Amino acid sequence: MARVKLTDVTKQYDDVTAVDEMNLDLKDGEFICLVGPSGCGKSTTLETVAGLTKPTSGTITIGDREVTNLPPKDRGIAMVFQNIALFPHMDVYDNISFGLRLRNFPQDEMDERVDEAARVVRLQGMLDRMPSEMSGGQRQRVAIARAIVRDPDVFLMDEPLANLDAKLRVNMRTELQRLHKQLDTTIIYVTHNQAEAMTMSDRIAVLNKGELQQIAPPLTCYNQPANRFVAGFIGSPSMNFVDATVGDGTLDADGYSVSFDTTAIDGVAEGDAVEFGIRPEDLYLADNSGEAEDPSRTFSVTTDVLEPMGDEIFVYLKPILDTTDDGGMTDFEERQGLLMSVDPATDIREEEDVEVALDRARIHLFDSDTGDAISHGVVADADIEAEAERDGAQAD
Amino acid sequence: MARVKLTDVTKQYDDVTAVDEMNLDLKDGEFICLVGPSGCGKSTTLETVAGLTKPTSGTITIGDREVTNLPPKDRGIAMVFQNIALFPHMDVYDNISFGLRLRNFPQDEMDERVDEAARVVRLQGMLDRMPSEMSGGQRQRVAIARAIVRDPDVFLMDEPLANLDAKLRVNMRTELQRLHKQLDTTIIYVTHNQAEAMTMSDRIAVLNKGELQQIAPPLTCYNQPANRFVAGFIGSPSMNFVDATVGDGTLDADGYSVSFDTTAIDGVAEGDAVEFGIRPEDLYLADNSGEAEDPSRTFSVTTDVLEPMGDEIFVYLKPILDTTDDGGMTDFEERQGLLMSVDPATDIREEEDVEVALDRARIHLFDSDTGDAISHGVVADADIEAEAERDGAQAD
Amino acid sequence: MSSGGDGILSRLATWTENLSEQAYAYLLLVPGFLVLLLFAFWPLASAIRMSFFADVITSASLGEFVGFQNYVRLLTNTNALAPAAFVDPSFETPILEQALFMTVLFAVLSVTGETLLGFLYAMLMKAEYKGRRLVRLLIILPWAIPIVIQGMIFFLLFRPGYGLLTEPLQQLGIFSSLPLNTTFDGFVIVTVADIWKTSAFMALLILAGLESVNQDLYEVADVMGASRWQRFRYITFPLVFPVLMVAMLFRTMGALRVYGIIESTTVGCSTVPSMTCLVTQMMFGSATQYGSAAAVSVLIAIVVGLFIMVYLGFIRRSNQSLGLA
Amino acid sequence: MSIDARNHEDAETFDGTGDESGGEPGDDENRSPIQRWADDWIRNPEKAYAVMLVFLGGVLLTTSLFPLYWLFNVAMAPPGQTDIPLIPATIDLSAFVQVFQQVPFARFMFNSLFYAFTVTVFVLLVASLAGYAFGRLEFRGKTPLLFALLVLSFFPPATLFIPLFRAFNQQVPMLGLFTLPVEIYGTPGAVVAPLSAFTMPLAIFILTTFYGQIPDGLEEAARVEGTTRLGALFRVIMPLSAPGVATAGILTFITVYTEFFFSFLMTGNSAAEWAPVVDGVIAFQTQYTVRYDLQAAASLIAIIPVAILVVVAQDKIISGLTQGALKE
Amino acid sequence: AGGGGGGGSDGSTTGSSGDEIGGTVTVFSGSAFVDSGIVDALHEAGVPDSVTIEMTVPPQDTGSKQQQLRTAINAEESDPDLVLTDNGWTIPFIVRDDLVNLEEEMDEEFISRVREEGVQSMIDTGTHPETGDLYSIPVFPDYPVITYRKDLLRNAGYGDSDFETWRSDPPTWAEFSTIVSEAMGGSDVQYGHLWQGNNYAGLACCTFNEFLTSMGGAFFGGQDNLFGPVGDRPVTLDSEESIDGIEAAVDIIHGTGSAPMDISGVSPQEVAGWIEPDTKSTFENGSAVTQRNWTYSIGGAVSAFEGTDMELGVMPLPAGPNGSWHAQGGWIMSMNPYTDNMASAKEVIKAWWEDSVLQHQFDAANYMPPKPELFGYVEESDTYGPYFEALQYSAENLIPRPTTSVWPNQRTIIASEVNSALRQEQSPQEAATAMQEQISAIEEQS
Ligand SMILES: Nc1ncnc2c1ncn2[C@@H]1O[C@H](COP(=O)(O)OP(=O)(O)OP(=O)(O)O)[C@@H](O)[C@H]1O
Ligand SMILES: Nc1ncnc2c1ncn2[C@@H]1O[C@H](COP(=O)(O)OP(=O)(O)OP(=O)(O)O)[C@@H](O)[C@H]1O
Ligand SMILES: [Mg+2]
Ligand SMILES: [Mg+2]
Repeated sequence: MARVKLTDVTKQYDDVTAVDEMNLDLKDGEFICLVGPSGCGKSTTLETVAGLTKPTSGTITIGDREVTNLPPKDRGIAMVFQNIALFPHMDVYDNISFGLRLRNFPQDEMDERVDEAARVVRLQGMLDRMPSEMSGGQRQRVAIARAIVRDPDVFLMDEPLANLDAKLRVNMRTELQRLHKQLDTTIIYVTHNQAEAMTMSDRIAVLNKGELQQIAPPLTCYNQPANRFVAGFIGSPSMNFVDATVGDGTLDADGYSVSFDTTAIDGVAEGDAVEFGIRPEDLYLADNSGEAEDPSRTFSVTTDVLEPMGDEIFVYLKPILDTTDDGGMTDFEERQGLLMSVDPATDIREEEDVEVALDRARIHLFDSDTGDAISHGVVADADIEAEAERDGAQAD
Repeated sequence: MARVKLTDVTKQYDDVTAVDEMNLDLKDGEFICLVGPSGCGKSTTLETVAGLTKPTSGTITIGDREVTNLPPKDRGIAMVFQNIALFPHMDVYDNISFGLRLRNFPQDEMDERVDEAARVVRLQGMLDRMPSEMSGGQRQRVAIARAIVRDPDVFLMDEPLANLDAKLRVNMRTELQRLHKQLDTTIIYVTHNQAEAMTMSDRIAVLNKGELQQIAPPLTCYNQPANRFVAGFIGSPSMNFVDATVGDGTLDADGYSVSFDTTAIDGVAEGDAVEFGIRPEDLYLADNSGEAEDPSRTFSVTTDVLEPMGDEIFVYLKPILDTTDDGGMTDFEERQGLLMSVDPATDIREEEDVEVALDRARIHLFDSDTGDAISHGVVADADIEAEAERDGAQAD
Repeated sequence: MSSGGDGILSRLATWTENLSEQAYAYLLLVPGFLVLLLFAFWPLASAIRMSFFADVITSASLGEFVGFQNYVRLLTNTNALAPAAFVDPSFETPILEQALFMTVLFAVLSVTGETLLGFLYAMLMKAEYKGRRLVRLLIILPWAIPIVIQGMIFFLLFRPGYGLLTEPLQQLGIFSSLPLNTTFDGFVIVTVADIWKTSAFMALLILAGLESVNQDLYEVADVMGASRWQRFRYITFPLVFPVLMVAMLFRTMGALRVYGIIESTTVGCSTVPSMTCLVTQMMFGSATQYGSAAAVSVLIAIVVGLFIMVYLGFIRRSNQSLGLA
Repeated sequence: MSIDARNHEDAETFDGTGDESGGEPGDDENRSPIQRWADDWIRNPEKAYAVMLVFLGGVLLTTSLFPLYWLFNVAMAPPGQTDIPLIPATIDLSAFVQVFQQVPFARFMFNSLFYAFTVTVFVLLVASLAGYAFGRLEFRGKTPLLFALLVLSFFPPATLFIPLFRAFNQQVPMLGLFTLPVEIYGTPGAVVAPLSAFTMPLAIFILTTFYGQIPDGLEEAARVEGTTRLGALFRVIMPLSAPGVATAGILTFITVYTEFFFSFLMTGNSAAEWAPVVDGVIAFQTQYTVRYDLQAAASLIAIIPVAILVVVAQDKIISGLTQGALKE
Repeated sequence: AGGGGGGGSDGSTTGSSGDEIGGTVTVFSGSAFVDSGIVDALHEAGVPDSVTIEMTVPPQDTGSKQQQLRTAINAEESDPDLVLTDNGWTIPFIVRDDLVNLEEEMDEEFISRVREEGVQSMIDTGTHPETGDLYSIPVFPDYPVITYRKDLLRNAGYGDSDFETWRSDPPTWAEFSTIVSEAMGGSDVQYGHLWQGNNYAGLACCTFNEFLTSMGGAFFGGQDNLFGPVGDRPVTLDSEESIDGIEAAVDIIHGTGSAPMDISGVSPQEVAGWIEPDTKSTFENGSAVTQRNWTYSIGGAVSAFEGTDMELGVMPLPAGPNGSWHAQGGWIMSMNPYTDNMASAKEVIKAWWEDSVLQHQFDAANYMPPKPELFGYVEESDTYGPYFEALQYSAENLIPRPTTSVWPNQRTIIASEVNSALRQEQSPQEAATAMQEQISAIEEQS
């Protein structure tokens, strides 16, 4: 339970800047998730907090102490490592109790704590196994138990649930949240799992190339991403991005345009090149467009692949202008196709022409150059009638 | 590109049966996902196929050859390991090209293939790094590249995408699928990620405690799970399970009952103890119950926690009979609460009384003792009027 | 222990924890290098100094300062008192009777033999089968035999008349009837004796290297289709390489300083004069030649140093880190 | 799962006790064992390989063990017999008893064991610190220091003897600065100190190599769990380098135990004066006679402690220690 | 030393304790002296009981002993107080003042007694070659003799009268080799004549020197120059006679007939690899007709032949044109100059020269007394009595060891060249030339 503060932390390897001028200020007892693409510096950030690597510059404060130069053992942290790092020469019990033994806990308290930790990670009855005799998930659970058995001020967890199956993951998630509440510990948690980041954290810190992109509560990141990168990174499947130009009260993409009130938004002017983003769930088939908060007019596209997920179906819509098809060598996304999610009960087939609308209230506008967000949601143009007319004309 | 067949494969460690009488028959070029809880024997199954471990009993056939006793190198397989296991003394290029060098590929073809593999896993420009200089996700991608660079008959992949962020994961997924189509290779793929299992595989094999539970196409597993275990395992968040008794044309749970036509289903009789399952997305707020295929009557519950995920909100409904609350020591699930997913736009708050209905067509019935599925979906009782009447009475 | 003591200890611990990596490294090196400084570096320096002073064969003291004269006489083979030629520039002395060449040849042969045999032994010690523990033990035992006894064994095997192997080998035309007195035969005997004894050293080190290779890597290689040889070539060898280099390095240094086995087999320094033979004879013989003895030591060090350079070159080239390259 | 496990199954089959799990029973009975083996090996090249290894090993072992056997033979021969037969005429173990009757051989052994043990413990400790610094830390002057270590071993130990002897015995000031306490000479200290210095470079190099190979992740985990850097060395790195530590230990122990030069010259000749075991062995030589039988018996007795050590240390050299520890 | 096994510890007290009788006197002796009762004999002969005498066992391999002593003295170590050294390598210690000049330290009367009573050649090896001062007291002399199998010679037609004659009038090398070969012919013994021809110190000082001298050759022009002066004496290894010496040694093995005497090859090739223990045990187990070895080998053979058909005879070494010559063996006693207990050590030296001690020494260890007047005691002994005459002849025809400070260097050259001639790797002429060249170089450099 301690405040954690990173001030201008930079970590440079020979030719790579793993962490770049990072500023983070975590409140006491906050649960923060670090997310970002592979190699963006998440693990390195944790390592600087843990004291395993010294930042090239910058300072780190835990509680009231500046710890930049303190050794890990004096920082009051526990850590789950991405590479698990079990002690191969110790059995599970010894691995879990290692930190306690270092602190000369009495045997019975040690037993008690280890049992409790083993229960949390569901490893009861495996305490005398060696790491080499366990499955990948079991090993990872030992690593978690090793961290939670102690009573640190700060937990650092690097992908702790990566090898666990969905169900156990959900369970562990709940257990970790409960622990967090119960112990009131500050937790920095690296995950690649959106659901974890969304549900567990008080705030999400999104990193890219060593730089902090946004730090905000999960829904803020989801609904008001600070820039195109965050928008694309948060949410699975990812937001659709479309290059567009601001017209006269319209947003003109290749093949379709959306009308909106240019004047209601600061920082866009006619002729600007912008990028707009729309999440798959904010695209609607014409039939359901009523569900949208502010449906745009529909336009027609052809379905490509369907991916039924059980609780929804992902529909890949062919790019409006499918100029090239070089055998899948470029992404769907790069080709400006759209991904839509629909209810599994929907009657839809591949290679079918459909009419779709998008929810104008959920359109995100980004600056084409900087990628910074300009606006989240646009409002319909004042001249609604005109649009309705045009809509009607189009529909015919 | 080869058929893979496991016949009665059992692998016993001293005191653990890691794989128990496993029978699998994979068609040429099939993409199969192995899923199951941590420690259920997935990796062990892969290892027996790879030849890294000899099954205690049973035979394995790849193509037309029985390979049970063949060494790995003669089996024509490539594998991505759960523990990644890069060669620490080789740089990325050498790690990836290792298998090619073993086969004395000419340098230029080797370069070409390595470049292509590096492109697929987005590691261009990192070919001369050493494993110790890479992030967790980067290492994993090297491991994948190392497997795909060769041209094996069978791919074995153990959690290949575990350390990747969501976006890269989706990209890699697409790339792997493309590779699969292009090379027409048989792939056995272990994953804990539901989305991967659902979207990539031709069939999913669900394992539990070393035993095969079901092997079927993804949607079959999702919609017609063979037993309670599969039902609970596939789908995230997990299906809700409720203990119930079969009444006279009703399914009586604690606090509410659903009417259905007992006679339409074989194997249930009045008075039977059954368990019924319903997925979160098949629960509806009274307002939206029209969206359900066959909505049941509504009943009132209180909301507990809300988990906004961005594209949906998970609503935890308090158990109808919340008899105990021992401080979160038992799961939500165990306490027979219900989880419902609703649209993010829904206006709902914690600790609110709501009316919900469930989709009768999506109810799964399981034998309480064996857990075997009895029926998927029930139909309304013949005496619809009577029900409607009763409904009306209740609604008042 | 009083709490005050604990306080000091913990303060000390904190102090060391906060040292920079550099300072911490130096701190760790202090105990070792202190011992080495007193009992190795200092006597070494004294000995080197000795090499620049004249021999006084009738006294334990040093003569006047003569610069490199001792070296010159050794390298030009003009020190009549030297028990054998260090090197004979005129090459009238047979190669095996010139200490330098004899020793180098010995080192090359014995280290090669020991490495090959050591690798085989190491494999044998590593593979799992019943009785492996016994085999490990048996392989190591020759190394545990005091050199005096080792010499005795080989002396008894090759002694004239009675030696078990003297006659058969003579009849095969390989050895003379007095192998211990013949330079070539004696050289072979000493080499074989050394290989016999010291292969265990190699084997032990290589085994330790083998054992610390992450076994998972072999699974990967197996699946990749590596044959046994390829597994060895691409995984075992490179991963054991650093250890192998350490082992070979030290064995080469040992072999280039060979002495005990020559005397203890009774082959003797006059039959097979190694470089260290010269040092010992000059230093401990009745006619003490401290200056020349020290000069030979320095020459030995130079020869060894040249060999080590070759090793370091290898290590550097193969991109393996020993910390040195 | 591991390579070893597979070999193990194979090896058991050679001992005739293994199960024939891979084979098809039934038709095995009516074929000759050789056919069965051949068949088995073709299907299972691992086995053929293992057999070859065992065979080769057998040949090697025989040649390498022959001298030991012969030593035993010598010990059985009557005193003064020069002609040692290949197979002893009689089993006569009296030499093994006489060894203890003629000289205080046990004390000689104790002396050497004491040296070996003290030096080994000291060297492992001190070399571990240095090995850790060299193997895992980056610092300026690393290469020169390592090289200085190597240079020490370039010189024949005899070179160092005279100065050391004077320092111990004549109070010649060390480094020109201070003299050693006179009490040291003639005590084990006069042997232990120089031998520690001579065995240390090898130990440092071995440990440097092994410590350097332990993945950082494990040390990091230990430090986060609350060890100091030094604590991580002793609790994680050393145990994980068990093969290396045990090897360095055995090598040091044996080197010191059989060391002749220094322990011989730095001590008196009698067992009570801390003379090493080698003194005990050569005590059976007089000017014109050698009791080969007693020397052989003494040598065989003298290697027993080493044998025990090897047996004990073997368990430390456990296979595949880092297995399952890390995702790399 | 005063403090027991310690070192030169008590520097300040050394002087005073050196003058007082008491403490411990350590004697670097040999296993034969340990537990031999000699300590009691010394006490009985006058060493005060306050002095503890300790006999220690140095490594008996001559080389190592020399090396250990050299180290101890170089290090100015106070232990041992007294050392027994081989008379063959003591002079280098003497000339370097590494031993106490007893002439200066001990009373004149004792020194002159030693000079009078002692075996002259032993006295010589303990005397400084230039000043003539006595540094070492003889402990026991050793003489080489030929032991032979009377039983075999009888079969070959020789009889007691021959045996009688040979005791004081040995046969020539030619005759001797004939006798041996005849005896061999009539029996199934494996070997004829055994001697020590290995490449070792003993070949240079002794066995080869015996051939050389009896054939009229010499290392340095003659017996007078054996102890120096180094550099100022002729090297005569390539003289005609010296080559004859090598040829004689070669012929007795190979019978090439190159030597002026007609010596047939009756020694096995193996002798070029053998030293004392080898020939001793071979002779004792009945595999050879004759053997050249030291005094102690008589005792060995006597007990080995006991209860067998074998009958032992002893004669001096065969003669060449220059007569029959025997290399001087034996040990002498000296004092460590760094001793811290000199007074007591002197008492030990004096007592050791007493008849009772020397007799005890002979009884307990078969070591000859170094006083000719005590030879009678030997003559009366059961073991040695019958062979006394031959021993006496040997003692009267001794060549001293050619010990100088450079002898250790020279002896390795001689041993190695002669040995290679014995193995016929080079001709006697070549060996002689090589020796001449290298020995001269050493002489010049010194
Ligand atoms: N070498 C071994 N000795 C003993 N038990 C083992 C060994 N290896 C695996 N097991 C056990 O066998 C069971 C199956 O392990 P396996 O690795 O196949 O699980 P998995 O399905 O891959 O799990 P995960 O998803 O956690 O990787 C586990 O309970 C594991 O503990
Ligand atoms: N020891 C090192 N030497 C050089 N570069 C390094 C080293 N360690 C990490 N890097 C680089 O620093 C960057 C950040 O690495 P880091 O491990 O923090 O990434 P990450 O965000 O944890 O990624 P992942 O999600 O893949 O684990 C990566 O590009 C990596 O290649
Ligand atoms: Mg990471
Ligand atoms: Mg697994």
